[in-house]
Amino acid sequence: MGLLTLIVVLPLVGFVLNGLLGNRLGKGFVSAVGCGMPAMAFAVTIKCFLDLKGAGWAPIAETAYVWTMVGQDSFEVAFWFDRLTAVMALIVTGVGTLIHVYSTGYMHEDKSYARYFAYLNLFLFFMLLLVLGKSLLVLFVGWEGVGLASYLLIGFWFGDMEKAAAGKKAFIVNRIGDAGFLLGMFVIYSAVGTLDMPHINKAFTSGAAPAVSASLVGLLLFIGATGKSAQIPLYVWLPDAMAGPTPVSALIHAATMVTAGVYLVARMSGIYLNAPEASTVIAAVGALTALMAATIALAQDDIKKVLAYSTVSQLGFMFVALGVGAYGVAVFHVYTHAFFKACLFLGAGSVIHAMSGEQDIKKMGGLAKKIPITFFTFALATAAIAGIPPLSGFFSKDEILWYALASGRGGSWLLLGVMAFTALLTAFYMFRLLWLTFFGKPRMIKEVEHHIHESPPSMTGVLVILAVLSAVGGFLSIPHFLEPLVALPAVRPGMDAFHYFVVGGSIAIALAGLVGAAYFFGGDAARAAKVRASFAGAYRVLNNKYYVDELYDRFINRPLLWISEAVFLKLGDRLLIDGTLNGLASVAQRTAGRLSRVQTGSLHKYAFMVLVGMVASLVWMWRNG
Amino acid sequence: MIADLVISLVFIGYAISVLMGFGTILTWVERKQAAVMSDRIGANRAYIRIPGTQVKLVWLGLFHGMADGLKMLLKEDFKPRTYDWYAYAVAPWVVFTPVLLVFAVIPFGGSLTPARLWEPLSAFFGDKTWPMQIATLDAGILIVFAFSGLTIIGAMLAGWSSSNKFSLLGALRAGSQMISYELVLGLTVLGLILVYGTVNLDAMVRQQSGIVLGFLPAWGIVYQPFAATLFLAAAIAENKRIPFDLPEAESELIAGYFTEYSAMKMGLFMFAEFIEIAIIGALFTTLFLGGYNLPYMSDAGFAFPGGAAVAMPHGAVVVTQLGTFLLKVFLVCSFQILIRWTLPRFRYDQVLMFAWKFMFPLALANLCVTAVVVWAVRS
Amino acid sequence: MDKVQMLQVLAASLFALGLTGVIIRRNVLVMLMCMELMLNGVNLSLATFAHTMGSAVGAVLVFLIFVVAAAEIAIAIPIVLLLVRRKRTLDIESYSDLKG
Amino acid sequence: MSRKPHVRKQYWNEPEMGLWEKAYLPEILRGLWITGSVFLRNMGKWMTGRKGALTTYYPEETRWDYAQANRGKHVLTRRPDGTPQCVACNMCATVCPAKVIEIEAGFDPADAAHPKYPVRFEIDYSRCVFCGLCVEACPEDAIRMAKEVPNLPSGDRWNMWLAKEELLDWQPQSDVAKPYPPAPPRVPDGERG
Amino acid sequence: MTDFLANLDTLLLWAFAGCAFVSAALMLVLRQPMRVAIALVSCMVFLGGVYGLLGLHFIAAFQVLIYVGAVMVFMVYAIMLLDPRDESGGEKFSKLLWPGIIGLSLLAEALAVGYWSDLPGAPRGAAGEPFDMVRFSAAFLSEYWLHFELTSVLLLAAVVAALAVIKENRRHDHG
Repeated sequence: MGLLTLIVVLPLVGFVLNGLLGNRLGKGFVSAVGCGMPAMAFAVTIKCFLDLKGAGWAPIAETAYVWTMVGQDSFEVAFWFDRLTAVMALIVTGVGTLIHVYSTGYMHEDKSYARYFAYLNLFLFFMLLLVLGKSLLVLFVGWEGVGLASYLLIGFWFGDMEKAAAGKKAFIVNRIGDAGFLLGMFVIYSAVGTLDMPHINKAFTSGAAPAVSASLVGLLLFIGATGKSAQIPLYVWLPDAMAGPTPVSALIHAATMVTAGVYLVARMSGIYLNAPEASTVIAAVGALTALMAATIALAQDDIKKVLAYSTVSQLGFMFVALGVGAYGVAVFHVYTHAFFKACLFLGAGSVIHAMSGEQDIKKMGGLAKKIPITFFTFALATAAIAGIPPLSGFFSKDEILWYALASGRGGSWLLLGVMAFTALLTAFYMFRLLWLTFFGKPRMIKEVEHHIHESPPSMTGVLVILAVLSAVGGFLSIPHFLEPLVALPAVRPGMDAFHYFVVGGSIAIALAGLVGAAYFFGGDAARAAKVRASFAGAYRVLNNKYYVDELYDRFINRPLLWISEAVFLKLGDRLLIDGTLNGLASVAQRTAGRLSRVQTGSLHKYAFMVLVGMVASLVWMWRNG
Repeated sequence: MIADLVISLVFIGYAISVLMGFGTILTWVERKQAAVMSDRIGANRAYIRIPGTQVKLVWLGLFHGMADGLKMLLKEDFKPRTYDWYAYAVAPWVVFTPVLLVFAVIPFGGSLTPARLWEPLSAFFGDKTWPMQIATLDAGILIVFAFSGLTIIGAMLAGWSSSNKFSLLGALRAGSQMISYELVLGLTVLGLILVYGTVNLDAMVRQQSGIVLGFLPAWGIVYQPFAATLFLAAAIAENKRIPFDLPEAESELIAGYFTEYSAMKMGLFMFAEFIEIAIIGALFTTLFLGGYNLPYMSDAGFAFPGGAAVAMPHGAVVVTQLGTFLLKVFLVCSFQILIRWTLPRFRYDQVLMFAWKFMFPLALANLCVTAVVVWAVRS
Repeated sequence: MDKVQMLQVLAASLFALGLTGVIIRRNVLVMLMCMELMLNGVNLSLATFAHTMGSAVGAVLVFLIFVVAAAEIAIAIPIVLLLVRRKRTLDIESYSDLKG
Repeated sequence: MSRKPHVRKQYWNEPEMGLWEKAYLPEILRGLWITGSVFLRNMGKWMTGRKGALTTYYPEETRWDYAQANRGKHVLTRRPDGTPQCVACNMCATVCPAKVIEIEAGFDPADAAHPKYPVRFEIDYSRCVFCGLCVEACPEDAIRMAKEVPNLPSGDRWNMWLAKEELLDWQPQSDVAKPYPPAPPRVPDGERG
Repeated sequence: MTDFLANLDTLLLWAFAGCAFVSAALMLVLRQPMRVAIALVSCMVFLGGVYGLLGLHFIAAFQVLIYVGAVMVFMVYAIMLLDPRDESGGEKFSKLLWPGIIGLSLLAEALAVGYWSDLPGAPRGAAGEPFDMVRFSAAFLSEYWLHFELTSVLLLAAVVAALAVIKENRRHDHG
């Protein structure tokens, strides 16, 4: 068994052990296995990374076993480890391990402790399968698997109907995207004849595959990506997914799984390089999503909802980067985002922990002194996401803004404008969150206030690590590291001059957001209330998320229901099919009434008929055969 | 052709005498060992008087087995007034015969070249070499299971045809117990088959002749210690001995499915049980204890790890192998008797629970782990 | 008549005997056993062909039939037990409830 | 037909098995170790020519730890002239709860003091309960019980009838309680065998 | 002597075949179900012998293992539980005794006609080489795995069905 297989199998072992034996062997065992397996996987990943480096960055391929042969094509469970995979695998295992450790503190009182860790390990297994898979097929298995794990974990407290429904919603919305993904796979398989991703990329870049299919394939795969990475129009599941335990939100719905779409597009960059139309669509969808989610986030009061919409918005940023061909930059943002968003979510978890389960930021305030570690880490991560230099978010966001303007593959001033505005909004709502949560007067009930306490070291330690990473992570230039694999797009002529303008602009934007939030929400947030009062209509729209769920309900669900009720059921089923069948059945019944005399109910006679029939057919066969 | 026949007959004769000998001696060993274990003396009175003299050969009571046999032969054969005398009469044989047949596939020695034993024999036998096994079948271990399946039918027929409630209960118990444990037995052996990659018993034994890790004999028990334990337990349950003797539990069912049997018919049941002890010993030896192999010994003689070697003539090798096999079988039998006199009996529901909820999953787990390990090692 | 032909004839006659048994016996269990006999006849035929042709196809089919037979009996016997529970008889003639 | 759910009775001293016991094997091995070590120890004794059992080879070997008060055999006392002291009064036979004593009386006109004497005096040891009532009942002190073990196992139950001849082996020298008849004249130590 | 030995296999084959036939025929005439079961068991064991003589040892083993060790044990179990000895008063044969026998003879005739017209005899020319366990297993698991899987689905269905039947049973017990 090779090292790559080992990486994948370790969390699976954890899943099996925890799932089968966890409840019997106690929390110590569960924690040890649950955290040990990801940690070992992380260690092995580092070893693989060093091997990769030692081998002069030549990709490592490994076939675990041949799944099946269909005709000449063999479908293998094979793994592929190159620079892109290395980055993703390190994020997944590293952040994953940290979040596992955090969970030991966060979930300590839960009665389904073992089940939780089993699911978490299962998720990690599928995520690694997704990231390490060499062929689209393996990737797809991982893709579906993380969907399953996400469903299980969102609905982890399935006793609560709302949470169970959120799990279902995530699952079903993802299926829509998966349908696109599957179609894309079919098209690829029929066009290229293989599902091996290196092969596919080569086929598309060398032009061996028909060029017309590139955009189609790109779009179909992108539909899958919108589902998993929560882009318009399929982003609606992600905010609801916050029903799961907070570490899950951090791991799955911020750091790893939702970036799978980004990874997919980056991995299939060979296709998108030849599909300018698809790339344009991606950029447009990304920008729209980013803007829309950011505006919604302005008006949310649930701490996790704000973070969820911020995630959607950041994913939009990544897709803009993908759309303008800056794949390395998108992965860079995935990487920095993993740190600061995980830190934010875990910090939020710590806050919720401290607040005995309260999630409404209107009922918080003044927490900075009571939970200082959480506050500092949260503030650091907020600064990072807002893009304050020299924190990691600054670098990646700045790169995205730069390529949104300057990329030779679709950069424009319009795109830059939208993204810059979104960045401003990002800084604003993040600092709003920070202010409402940690500053000002305490607005919570007395008992809750009395109980506020700092989280155990297993949680704060993780927070500190993540905060440090989100502070310094930006100095590692992922785009240049990935340059040999996915080249950065050429810069439009005459744009070099604007580079420092963009850098300066993005710093200014971040600071503006900070200052604005401080201005509006400082003290008792009276100014904000005034603004809200004067824009009540807009606020309601934003607070209700543009009524997207309702729109979906009105324009998709109800018509569908009506069609299935009126057309398919009443007309098709009852009248046509049933009518025909009933007619036939009555004919048959009348005939059968006569034939049923043959049915004597005596098994002997039936057997005798068989005998007679056999003799007859044998005789006929001998005579005529 | 004729040489083959002669060799076969010799082997068959050897096998039957070994089995019968074990059957007879084990009846004595069982009592004697139980006595020694519990600080008693045990059977020691049966003797043979040399005719015409007063010299009595007691030999530690070794003749008790013979005395038992004689007693059973001479006793009156009571028959219940049953509704199916045919099933009643046939049942003991259905139990007894398959037990003997199982030995056909067990290799009890390496290979035999009569010409090398004694020069003049080559005139008749030529240079041919025979493996010391009655039937060299490629389905070896399957045959064993097939025949042990037959005995279930015998036990059930016996219990049913006795027209006795105790017998019927015993038969029902025997049926379900033996089927359950046969499954476990099969599963444990499957792991071994994975390790050896064959079902041929002779090939299995040959694979166990080497050395692993430099000093350990490459016996099955080294590779599959867990399966060995399960196998032994399941085999004892198959044989319906304590602690699994529910089908014939004296305190509940008198003698279970053979309550209504007397004289030699009953003796056949008992004899079958004792021979099956030997068969289990032989199987366990073959599968897990390296069969006729002594560590460091090959067809040429001994070769120790240090480099020292002792050459041996063919005859000595053959005798050593035969002796080794018999000794191992005897030790395993003795171990079974040790178990029988140590452990208390299960309750009936516990027996089946034990099979299905404890041993079956364990055997399955063992199989899975073995499969994974074998796959990992081979690939 | 060489041995292959003989075995084919035996297979056919086992099948025929089984079928006849199903027709003429009244006891449900005996009928079931006769069905097993029919399966055995088929098995013998397949195995003989496998032996003659030296191919594994026949043997594979025999194996599948083994499994099917085991499955069949595993369902049939509980059904018979249920039937007997209802009507307290094994006579198949009592179970002609499906008369049309 | 409704069946009551079977509820197993819970006892106050319900045994509780830990993980160790539930794993079966270790406990079984422990049991086997105990019995096996006893077996090996005893076997070792047998092999080295010692005795590896607590029981005795009964007829050939008797236990050494019979009680001092053990009385396992009847003896008939004799007069100084050697004739049995018994006068065949049948009192012992009458009192015997197991009815094991059979006496056939004879008449001897020559002995005026003791005209009755036992022609046959037999005890069936296969039934004797060694209660000692015969000794109590005897008016003549003719029957006593000796410190012996009735070492009489045999393949034939008639061998367990002891007749007068075998019972008359009373050795007055060894009977410290009642040295009767009077001790014979002292002989110097050296001449006693 | 050598001649005899060379033909020993064939002789045994004929003997086993004959015994199997006789056992099968006995199944039709024996009254007691348990004896029918014994006859069937002996028929199966003889068929096992036939397979063994044909060199198909593992089929022989499985014939005995599955048919006798599983199917017939189950059957004997059922006979034991159902206690059919109480219906000794019932008729042994159904009303279709004579039609059945006539049908049998017709079938036999049809088979005989077909057999003597064009049944292939022993392998002529390219005799199939005997295949062993390894070859069989390889074929089984590589070429016929789909059938194998389908059969296991069938087995699963059987298990479920048996469970359902038993559940039915229980429900009636309680009701």
